[in-house]
Amino acid sequence: MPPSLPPLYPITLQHGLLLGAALFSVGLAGVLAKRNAIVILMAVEVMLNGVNVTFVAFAGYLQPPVLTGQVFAVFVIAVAAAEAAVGLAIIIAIYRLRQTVQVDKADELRG
Amino acid sequence: MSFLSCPFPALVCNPFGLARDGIYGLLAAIVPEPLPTVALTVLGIAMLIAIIALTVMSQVWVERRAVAFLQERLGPNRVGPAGVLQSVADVLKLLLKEDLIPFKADRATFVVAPLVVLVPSLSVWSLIPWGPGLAIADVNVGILLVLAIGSFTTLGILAAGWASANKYSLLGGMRVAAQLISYEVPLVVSALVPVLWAGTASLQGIIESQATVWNVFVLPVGPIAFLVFLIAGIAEVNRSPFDLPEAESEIVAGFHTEYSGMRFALFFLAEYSNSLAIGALAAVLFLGGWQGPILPPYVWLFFKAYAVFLILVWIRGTLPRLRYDQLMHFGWKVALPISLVTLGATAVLVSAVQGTAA
Amino acid sequence: MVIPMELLVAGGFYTFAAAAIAGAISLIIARNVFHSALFLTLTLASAGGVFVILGADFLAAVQLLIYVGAVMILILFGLMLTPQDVELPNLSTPGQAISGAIVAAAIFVVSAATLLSAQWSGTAAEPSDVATTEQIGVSLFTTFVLPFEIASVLFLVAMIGAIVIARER
Amino acid sequence: MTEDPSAERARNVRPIPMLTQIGGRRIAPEGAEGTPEIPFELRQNVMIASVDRLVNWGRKSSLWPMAFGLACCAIEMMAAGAARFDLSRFGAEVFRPSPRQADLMIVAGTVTIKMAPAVRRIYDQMASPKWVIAMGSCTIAGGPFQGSYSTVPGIDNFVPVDVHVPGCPPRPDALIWGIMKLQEKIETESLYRTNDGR
Repeated sequence: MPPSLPPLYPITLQHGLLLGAALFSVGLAGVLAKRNAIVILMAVEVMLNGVNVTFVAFAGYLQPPVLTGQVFAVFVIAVAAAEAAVGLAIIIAIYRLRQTVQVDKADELRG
Repeated sequence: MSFLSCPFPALVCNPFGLARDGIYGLLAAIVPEPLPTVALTVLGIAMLIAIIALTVMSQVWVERRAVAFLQERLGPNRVGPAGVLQSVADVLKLLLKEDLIPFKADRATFVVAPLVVLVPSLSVWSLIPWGPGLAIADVNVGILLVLAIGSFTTLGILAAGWASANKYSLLGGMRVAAQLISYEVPLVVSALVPVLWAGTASLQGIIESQATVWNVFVLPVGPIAFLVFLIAGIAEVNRSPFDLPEAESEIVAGFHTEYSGMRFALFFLAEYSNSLAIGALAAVLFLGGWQGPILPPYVWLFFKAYAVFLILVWIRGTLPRLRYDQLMHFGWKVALPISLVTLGATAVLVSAVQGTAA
Repeated sequence: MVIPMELLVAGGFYTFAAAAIAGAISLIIARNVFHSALFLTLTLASAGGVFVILGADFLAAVQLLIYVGAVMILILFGLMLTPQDVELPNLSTPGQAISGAIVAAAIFVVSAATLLSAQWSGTAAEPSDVATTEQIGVSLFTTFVLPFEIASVLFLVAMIGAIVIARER
Repeated sequence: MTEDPSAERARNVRPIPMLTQIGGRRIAPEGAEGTPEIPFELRQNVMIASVDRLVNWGRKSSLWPMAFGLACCAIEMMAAGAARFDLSRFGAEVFRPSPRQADLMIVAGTVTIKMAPAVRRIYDQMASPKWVIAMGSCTIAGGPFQGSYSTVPGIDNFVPVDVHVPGCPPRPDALIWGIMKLQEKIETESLYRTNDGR
């Protein structure tokens, strides 16, 4: 049975989930297709945002209202900030070492 | 909508109330329900922008006269009585000046960047309450949203510095980024002190919690938090002595080196609007907001915001510019620990007060 | 005739959602890394707007404050510290790019099909409209106090780690 | 009818030849050569006159100078901005570090041959409308260094100067006089015809 698309309005849970999935997939495409480490980091942020949208959608539509989803989104944002800091530090260290931020140039550990 | 501390008829407390009701009645007769509300909101925003633009023009004149006074000069006094039309002349001239876009510049970013700076600095005003119930939007995370919108400015400045394809612009943009990251943290942390005190993050709630005593007089944390907020606020709006991003003795004009004419005027407008917004925010958080005797509330808020702006002008006319490492040192090693300790002390105080009350 | 409020809400949702997805796609397509970063800002800010519509106003403010105010600035900073080769193609080899797009599209189709066909029980017709700040604060310090502490320690570790890694030797 | 004092100024404006052809193709009708005669009364009555007056008022009241001091005259320029003489009375104390935002280049001091390209470059980087004041004898004609191997004999060799302020160095009040002269000159400009031919 093919899934039926939700009507345009009112906005329901499915709309939020679809947006989350779309953001996640676009971010994933970016991670897989780009070679610049900083852009990959940005695409990861987009993926995390897709996850956040999903969390928030669940928290918003759950009956009776429970805010667990939003609390988790707060944690995701916090971890994303930490990840960006460490990731950029690593990228800068790599740049100092090899004068490039292209990920396929940093392949010394490959056998 | 309650007019708690306003001793006047509602018309004086909320001068737009009557007009608002009239326009609303008119519109509601013609168009269906959400549209009149939307139209009124748009109208309110337009009026607010006009008021802010006029205020900025007055600020420029006041600043030039005040700095002249501090330096024992006269200041602009040739156009209009005491030079009050000086800003009008400036605006007229800047409007008609040639609009240069450097050949190597990134055109789209170069054009968009001033707007990215200006739009948030104007949107902040939609959240600031001018009186009881007199705000375009009263959200319950008001203070967080104001600070969040304010941080967009950094992005615009960074983009402007990068898009200009000029070494000095880029350096200015980098300085803005480093400076704002350093001072955003003390700003937010010291702004949380009144939030703890009021038990709400809504700007109206914070103002109403100061009905008996202003937060700045709540000893011992109030004055310290206010001071940290003010210093971090000056750094946030890049005004002297923290105007390193546009330090002309080092990096020409910083991020707006390549901007001429109206685009430069937009940066100018945003900077002054931000200065007044920091004043209004300081008034809301620490100086009782629109509360005050005799005069209507919006006059009080305007007075307080302008008074804080005058303090900023005074500091600008008094202190020399800081060196870059001094700025960083102060932000991370002085302002941040002080604001954190203040926040902790406030938390302890609040729980002690609540404990005795319960 | 009365325009229902849901239509305005829906209009807001679609505007923000379209902006978010357009920003994310432009992020990948853009040749210039700086443009990618600006598009990422668009995506993040639009996601903040979606949060508001889904009834998470506190989270929207946090999203703007942390992502736009801190993470984006950090990324742009990193961008400027590592001069980019404009000449080099930013995309991977065509094969890798195409296969990446196919994988992403497949994941999107599968997850969309799943979430559309699933029967969601116990969900409301519209997002709950309660003040969230206080509840989030309370649950952070009661139910989720352990994750909260772990996150704090993670922050500390990340901060020290970033300083150690990026420090000039 | 009494003569308006600005009429004399308006008549003295250097006429700019009318643009009659572009790339060899005539765009103006036969016989339309040179500046068309506009009667004085008409100049006062058509709308562009009042727009011109407003625009010129804005431009002359807000002359932001380039911070561009080359030698000892710069000290006098600084004095002009300081407490005793106070350039800010004319709205001209906003010394802009970037040429993009400046309206007025005060070339204060000896211009050497090595510096000349920089002066010209700064002038080119300024946004129109722009004006130049040559301050001091060196800038005007080489001054005491005239004829030396290294000094430019007057900057009007490579930038169009609007006002010359003589003196070695000129006192701050002389510079302020120069700025007031420039303000008078700006008053005679028009949106469709500026004094520097643009």
